[in-house]
Amino acid sequence: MKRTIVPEIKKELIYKLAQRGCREDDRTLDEFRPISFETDIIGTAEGSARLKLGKTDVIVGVKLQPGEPYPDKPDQGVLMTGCELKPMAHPGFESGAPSDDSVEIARVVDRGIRESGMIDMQALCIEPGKKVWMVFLDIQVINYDGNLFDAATMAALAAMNSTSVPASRFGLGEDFPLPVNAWPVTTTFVKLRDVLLVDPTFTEELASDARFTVSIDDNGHIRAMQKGLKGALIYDEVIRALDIAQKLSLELRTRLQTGE
Amino acid sequence: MKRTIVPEIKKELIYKLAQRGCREDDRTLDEFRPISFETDIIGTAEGSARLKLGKTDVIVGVKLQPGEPYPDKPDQGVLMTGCELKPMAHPGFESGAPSDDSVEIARVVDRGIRESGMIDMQALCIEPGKKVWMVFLDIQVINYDGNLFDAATMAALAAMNSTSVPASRFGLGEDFPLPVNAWPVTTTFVKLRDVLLVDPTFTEELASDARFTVSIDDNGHIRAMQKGLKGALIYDEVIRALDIAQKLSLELRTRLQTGE
Amino acid sequence: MKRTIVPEIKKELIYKLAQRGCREDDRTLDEFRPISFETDIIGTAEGSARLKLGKTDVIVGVKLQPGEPYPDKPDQGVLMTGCELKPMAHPGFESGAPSDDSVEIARVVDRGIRESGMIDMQALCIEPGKKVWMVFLDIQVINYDGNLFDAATMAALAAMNSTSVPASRFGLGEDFPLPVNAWPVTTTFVKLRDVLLVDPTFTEELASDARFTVSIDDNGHIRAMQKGLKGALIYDEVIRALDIAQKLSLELRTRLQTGE
Amino acid sequence: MLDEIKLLDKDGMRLDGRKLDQLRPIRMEAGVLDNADGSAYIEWGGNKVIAAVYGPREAQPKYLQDPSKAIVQVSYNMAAFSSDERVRPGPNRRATEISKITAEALESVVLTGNFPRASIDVYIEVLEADAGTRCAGLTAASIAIADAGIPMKDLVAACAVGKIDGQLALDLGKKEDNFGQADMPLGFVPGTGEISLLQMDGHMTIAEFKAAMQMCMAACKHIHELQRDALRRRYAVNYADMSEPEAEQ
Amino acid sequence: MLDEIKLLDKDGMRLDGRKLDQLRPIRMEAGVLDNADGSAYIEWGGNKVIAAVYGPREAQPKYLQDPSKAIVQVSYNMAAFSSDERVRPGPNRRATEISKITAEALESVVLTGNFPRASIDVYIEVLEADAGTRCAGLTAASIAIADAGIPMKDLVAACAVGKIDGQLALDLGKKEDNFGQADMPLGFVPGTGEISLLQMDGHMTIAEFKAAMQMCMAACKHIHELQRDALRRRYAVNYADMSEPEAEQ
Amino acid sequence: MLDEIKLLDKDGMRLDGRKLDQLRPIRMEAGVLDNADGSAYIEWGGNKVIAAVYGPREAQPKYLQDPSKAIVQVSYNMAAFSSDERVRPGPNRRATEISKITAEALESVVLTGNFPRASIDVYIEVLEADAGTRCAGLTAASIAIADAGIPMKDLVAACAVGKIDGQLALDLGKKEDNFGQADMPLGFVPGTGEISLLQMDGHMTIAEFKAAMQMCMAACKHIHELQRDALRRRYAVNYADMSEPEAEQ
Repeated sequence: MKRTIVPEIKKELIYKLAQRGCREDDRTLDEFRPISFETDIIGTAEGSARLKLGKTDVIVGVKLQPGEPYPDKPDQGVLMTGCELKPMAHPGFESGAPSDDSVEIARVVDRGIRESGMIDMQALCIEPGKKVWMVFLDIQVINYDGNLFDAATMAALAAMNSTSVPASRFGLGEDFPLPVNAWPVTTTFVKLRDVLLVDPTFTEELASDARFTVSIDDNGHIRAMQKGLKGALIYDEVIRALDIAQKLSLELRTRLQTGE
Repeated sequence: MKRTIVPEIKKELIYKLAQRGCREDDRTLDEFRPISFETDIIGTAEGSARLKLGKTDVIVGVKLQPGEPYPDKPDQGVLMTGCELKPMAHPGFESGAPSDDSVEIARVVDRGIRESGMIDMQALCIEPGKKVWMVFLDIQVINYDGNLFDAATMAALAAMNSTSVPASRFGLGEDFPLPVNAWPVTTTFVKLRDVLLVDPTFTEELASDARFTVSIDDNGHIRAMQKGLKGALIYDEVIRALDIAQKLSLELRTRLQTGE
Repeated sequence: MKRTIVPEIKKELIYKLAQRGCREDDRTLDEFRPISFETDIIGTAEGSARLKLGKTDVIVGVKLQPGEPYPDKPDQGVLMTGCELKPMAHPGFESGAPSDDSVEIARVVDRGIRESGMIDMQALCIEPGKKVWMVFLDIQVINYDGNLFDAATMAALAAMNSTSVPASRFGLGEDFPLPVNAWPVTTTFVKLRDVLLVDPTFTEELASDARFTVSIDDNGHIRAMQKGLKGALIYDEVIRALDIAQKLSLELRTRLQTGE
Repeated sequence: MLDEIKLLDKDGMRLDGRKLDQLRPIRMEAGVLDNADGSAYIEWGGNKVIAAVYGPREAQPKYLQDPSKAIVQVSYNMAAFSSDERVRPGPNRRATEISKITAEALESVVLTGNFPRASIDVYIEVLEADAGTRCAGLTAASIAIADAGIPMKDLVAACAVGKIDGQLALDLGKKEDNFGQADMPLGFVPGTGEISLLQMDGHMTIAEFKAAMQMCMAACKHIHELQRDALRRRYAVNYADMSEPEAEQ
Repeated sequence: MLDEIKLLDKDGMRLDGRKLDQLRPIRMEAGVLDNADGSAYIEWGGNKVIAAVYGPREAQPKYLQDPSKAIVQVSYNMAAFSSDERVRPGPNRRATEISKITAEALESVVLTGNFPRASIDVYIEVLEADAGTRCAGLTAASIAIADAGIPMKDLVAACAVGKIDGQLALDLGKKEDNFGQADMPLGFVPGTGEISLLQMDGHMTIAEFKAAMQMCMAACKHIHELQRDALRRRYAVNYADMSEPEAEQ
Repeated sequence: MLDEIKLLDKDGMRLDGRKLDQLRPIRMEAGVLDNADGSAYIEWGGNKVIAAVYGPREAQPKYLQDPSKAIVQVSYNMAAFSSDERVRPGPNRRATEISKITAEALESVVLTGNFPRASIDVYIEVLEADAGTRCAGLTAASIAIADAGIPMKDLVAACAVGKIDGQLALDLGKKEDNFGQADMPLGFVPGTGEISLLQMDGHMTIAEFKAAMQMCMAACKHIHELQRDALRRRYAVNYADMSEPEAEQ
C-alpha cells in the first residue's frame, strides 16, 4: 500500500499506553476486538461469510468446480486462495495487480488451512489423476482497520464450514458439505519496541516494529507461522506469543464454531 | 485518449453555428459527411472494407476459423469484435492496452451486429456443441476525425457482407458467403447544450455535452442504443434523435448495399 | 536499458586509440578478450554452461520436455530461446518485461543456432505431428561488460553440446546426447567512425556508431547476420568484417570444442 | 435471443410471480463502510452491490487533473464469487464499459465545477449478480456520493426495462435477461428529467421504446424515493447517535 | 529450411513468373493520412503497409529525452487480419525486434541533431503480409518521414535478397521465404552508399554474399527512385491543389 | 504431507546419510560479480544461489523514497533452468512473498538510517534449487550487503529446521521437504539474538518448536561463521591483490 506516515508523537503515545498495558480502544494487550460474522450471505457462492473484527470488514466466498489435480497429488482436491486489497477498503490501497501485502495474506491464510489438514482434500477427489474439486477461496476486504491475517482466516473458516460441494450441478451425484476436519485459528501480534499486542488496529500496525502470526490447531499445536515487518523478534517474545495464542485460539475457535 | 483542450471560444462558435442550423463544414445538422468505401481490400482476410466518413478512415478485416462454441449457445457461431485506436490515427491516441474508448466502440459495434441478428449465427455451426465458426471482426482506425461508432459499424457491415467462409481451407466443404440477414445501421448524435447534430467531427465531439448512438434495422426498429459523455439527454431529445435516425438509416443502408 | 552517457572526451579517447590499432585493455582491434567456460554446472538443467568473456559473465541452461510440434514442421523438435538482462548484471538493466535489447539478443542467438542446422531437429521428433522435444534455451546474464551476442552464443553452444535429452525421465527410452551437428560461432564488431573493433567492451559499445554480428559455420559460410545501432556501415566494412570473422570463428570454435 | 422458454404464464405473470411493471424487492442502506468518505449497500432481487466513494481528493497521477473541475472515476468490479461461474479477477471489457458509462452518468449530476483538479473515486463491487448490476451499481454509487457530502444536482436513479415474450417488462431477472427480446438500462434524474445513462440491445419498435421509457422513468422515480429514504435513515441514525448522549446530560 | 519444393522452373523462372533479379510490383503513395505529420502507403507484391509519422514532438515520458538530439521510435505492428492465421493483437518478440532495427536504420539518416529532446514517432501497420514486410515498412517509413518535412541525409530504401534452389533471388515471396535457403533484408542509402539495416539468416558463402549485396543494392537504387517519385507526385498534387484555385481567380 | 516414504533409516540416519542435526555441505564466496556493488555466491547442498547488491543509490521512482532512511528492495527469482520442471520467467506469488520477507529480514540489520531517500537493491537469483533456497538467498544477500560496504548491525544467517518421520531434522533436503511433517525457515542474527525471519508450516507442538529453535539457532551461528569466513577471504584476497604490486615497486 501507499506509504502512510504516522507522526512520531502518535507512535510514542501508543507505545506509552502499551507499556502500561493499555490501548487506545481500552482493550488489554491480549484482547481481540469484537468479532461478528454471518455465513451464507452470497447466493452465487457455494459457501460464504462476512466477518467484522472491530472495523476490519472481510467477505470470503468459496466457489467449487471440477478440474485437474496436480500431478504430484493425483488423489487430492486443489485449494486456490486469492486476496484482493481493493481501494474501496482503505485510501492506502491501490488499484491494479495484487500488491505484495495481498499476496502475503493470501499465502498465509492458505498455509494455515492447507497445513492444518482443515479440509479433507482426498474427499475432494472425483477420479484419481483426472478430476478433482477445485476450491477457490476468495478474500475480499471491504474495510481495513488492521489485522487482516486473523480476520481473513476466521472469515475463511466460517465460509468453508458453510460450504456445500455442488456435485449435482455438475452431474456428479448429490451435494455434500465440504469436509471440514479442523479449525486452525491464527493469532497475530505486533511488537512495539519491547511490548507485544494482539489483534492490532491499522494505527497500531503502523506504529509497530514487527508482526508475528501463528496458526494453532484444535490440539493446541502450531500449524503455521509468519514473521513480518522490518523489525526483529527475540526468542522469548516468540515463546510468550505462542503461549498467549494457545489460549486465545481456544476462545476464537469456540466462537467460530458456535457462531457466537 | 489524452485530454485535449478545446478553447471555450471555439466551443461557443460551434454552438452558435449549430443554433442557426449550420456547421463548420457547411453541413446541415442532420447530414452525414461524404461516405466512400471499398471492399475486399485485404487478401489475407476473409472479408474486408475500408471506409471513409469525411476524414475518419477505418479498415475492418474479418477472419474466420473453427473453434468451440459457448456452452450456453452450442449451435451458434461466435463473434469477437476488437477495436484498436492506435497512435497512427490521432495524436491523442496512445500505445498500449486498448483504452476504454476503444472497448466501448468495439462493444457497441458488436451489439449492433449481434442484436440485430445480422449474421445467421446458427448457419455458422459446424458440429453442435463441438465446433463452430469463430468470426473475428477487427476494426483498425487509421485516421480519426470523429464518429467512430458509425464509421466502424458501416465498415463492419461492408466487410461482413464481402466475407466468404473459408470452409475448404479447413477441409469443411465448400466456401460459402457469410450469411447476412440484416443491415443494422447506427446513427450517432452529439448534443451541444440544446442542439443535436448527427455524425460529429472530432472538434464537434469535443465541444459536445452528450453523445447518443442508435442502431436501426431494416424494419426501422431499434436494435441497440448507447448514450455517452458526461452530459445528459432529455426524453424529447431522444425521441427526436430516433426520428432522424430512422430516416437517415434508410439512406445509409441503401448506400452500403448498393455500394454507392 | 537506461540511457547511459559517455563523455565525449572518453569517446574521443577510445577512437584515437583505435585509430592507432590500440584499445584500453591492450588488445588489438581483432582480438577477443580472454574466454573461459565450464559446462554441466546446473544439476537441474539437461545442459548448462557458464562462460566469461572478459568481465561479461553468462549462464545458459537447457531444459527439455515433450510437447507439440509446430503444424508446419510436424517432424521437428522446437527450439525456444529466452534471454533476461536482469538488474543484477548491470546498473543500467531494469526489472520487468524483457527489454528490446534482450529480445534482440535472444532472437539473434536463436537464429544462429537454428539457421546453421546446429541441432538435428528431426532427431528430436518423438511422434510426427504429435510429440516432439521442446528445447528451452535460457540465457541468464549475471555480469555485463559488452558483447552479449558472442558471449551468449558461445555459452549456448557449450551448453547445448553438454545436453542430454532426458528421455528416460519421460518414459521415452534411454537418454541420449542432444544431436549437435554444427558449431555456428558469431563474431561481433562495432564501428567507431571508420574503425572496426571485435568483441567490444561496454564502454566501447557506448562509444560506437554501429554494431555488426555475423554467424559463421564450420565451413566458413555465413549463417546469420545482424546490423545494429544507429549508425550505418558501408559495403567495404562489411566485407572486411566477414573476412576477420572467418578467421576468428575458426579459433573460437576450436576453443569451444576442445574446452580450452 | 431465444424465445422458446416461456417467461410469462397465461395470466401474464412472470417467472418470479411479478407483474410486468413490478420491480423486484429493493433494500438500500447508506453509510455502510467506515473508511470510505461515502458508501452504500443495495440488495435488489438477487443482486448485492456495495459502493464506496473517496473524494473529492487530488487526482493522481497529475496528468489526469482537470484545472476547471473534478473528474469522476468509477471502477465496477464483479467479485470472484458473484456469479455461478467463478469470475476471474482483473479487468475485462464488460467491466471497462460499465465503469465508463457509470462515471459519465454520475458526472452529469455531480457539481464537479466546485472541485478543480480533484478526483471523485467510486468503487462498485458486485458481491452477487442476478441481472441488472449496472443499474444497482449506479443507484448505490449515487447514494454513496451523497453520503460523502459531495454536492449533486440530484440523485441518479437507475432501472432497466426489457421485453419478454413480446411484452414490455420492468427490471428483468437473470432468466428474463437471457431469454428476453430486449434489455434497456436507464439512468434517470427525476429532479431535472435528465437521462444520464441509456443503453439498449435487442429489438424494440419506436412505440415500444416510448412505452418502455414511461414505465422505466416511473420506476426510477420510485427508486429515487428509496434512495432518499436510505439517506434520511442514515442521517436520522447519526442524529440519534449524537443527540442521545446530550439527552443524558 | 526444406528444399523439396521446386522454386525455380527449368528455365530459371520463379513461381510467380519473375526472373531471379526481378522485383515484385511496387506501388507507393505519400501523404495518405490526414492527422499524421507525414504518411505513406506501399503495396509491394502481396504486402500492404501503411506508415505514419508524428513529430518532431516532445519526447514523452521525459526520461526518454536526449538533450543532444531527437530519438526515433518505431512501432511495427501486424494487423489482426494481415495474415492467414489471425494475428493476436499486442506486441510480440518478432515485432519488437523489427521495430528496433527499423528505428536504428531510420536514425542513421534523420538529422536528429536538429531536434534536441524531441521524438520522431513512426507507426508502421502491416495490413496484409506476404514476405518482406520489414523492407516494405522501412521503405514506407522513410517516405513518411520525408512527407513530414523532417530533414534527412537521404531516403533509406530497403529490399531483401535470398537464395532459392541454390540461386540468389531478389525480393523473396512467401513460399520462397519459407522454402528457400537464405533471406537477407537490406536497408540501403543510395546517396551515401551506407547500409543502415542488414540481417541474414540461412546459408551463404562469402562469394554469394557479395553477389547478393550487388543485386540488392541495385534494387534499392530502383526503389529509391520509386520513393522519390512518390514524394514528387505528392508534392505535385499539393502544388496543383494550391494553384488551381488561383487559376480560377 | 504424506508419511509413507521412510525418511530415516533404522539408525536414525537420513536419506543422504546425514544425522538429524547435520547441515548439508555449504560453500560461500563473497565478491563474485564485477558490476554489482556487492555480491555473493552460495552452494548449499544442491542449491546454487547468487546475490547481488546495488546501492545505497537514489530510490526510483521518487515516491518510494523515505526521507528518514533507506529502503531495502529484494527481488528473489528462480532461473528458468533451476528446477526439474522449467520455471516460467516472470514474477509469481511465491517469489513475491519470499522477496518481501527477505527484504524485511535484511532491513532489520542494515543501518538504513544512514542513507535517507536511498534504496539498497538486492537481487537473488536461484540458479539451482534443492529445498532451502530462501535461507540460502538470505544468507548470501547478507554477505553481499556487507561486501558492498553497507553498514549493518550484524549479518543475518538463515537455516531451516523441519520434522521428518516425527523427528526434528536440520536443513531439510528436497524429499524431506516434500514428505516431511513441518518446515521452519529461520533468519537469525547471532550478534543480537534477534529473529529477523521466521516462517513455519506443518505440525509442531510447542515443545518441538522450542527444541527446533535451539537446533536452528545453533546452526545459524555456524553459518554466521561461514559468512564471516567468506568475507575474510574476500578481504584477504583484495589485500593480496593490492599489496603485490606494491611489493614489486
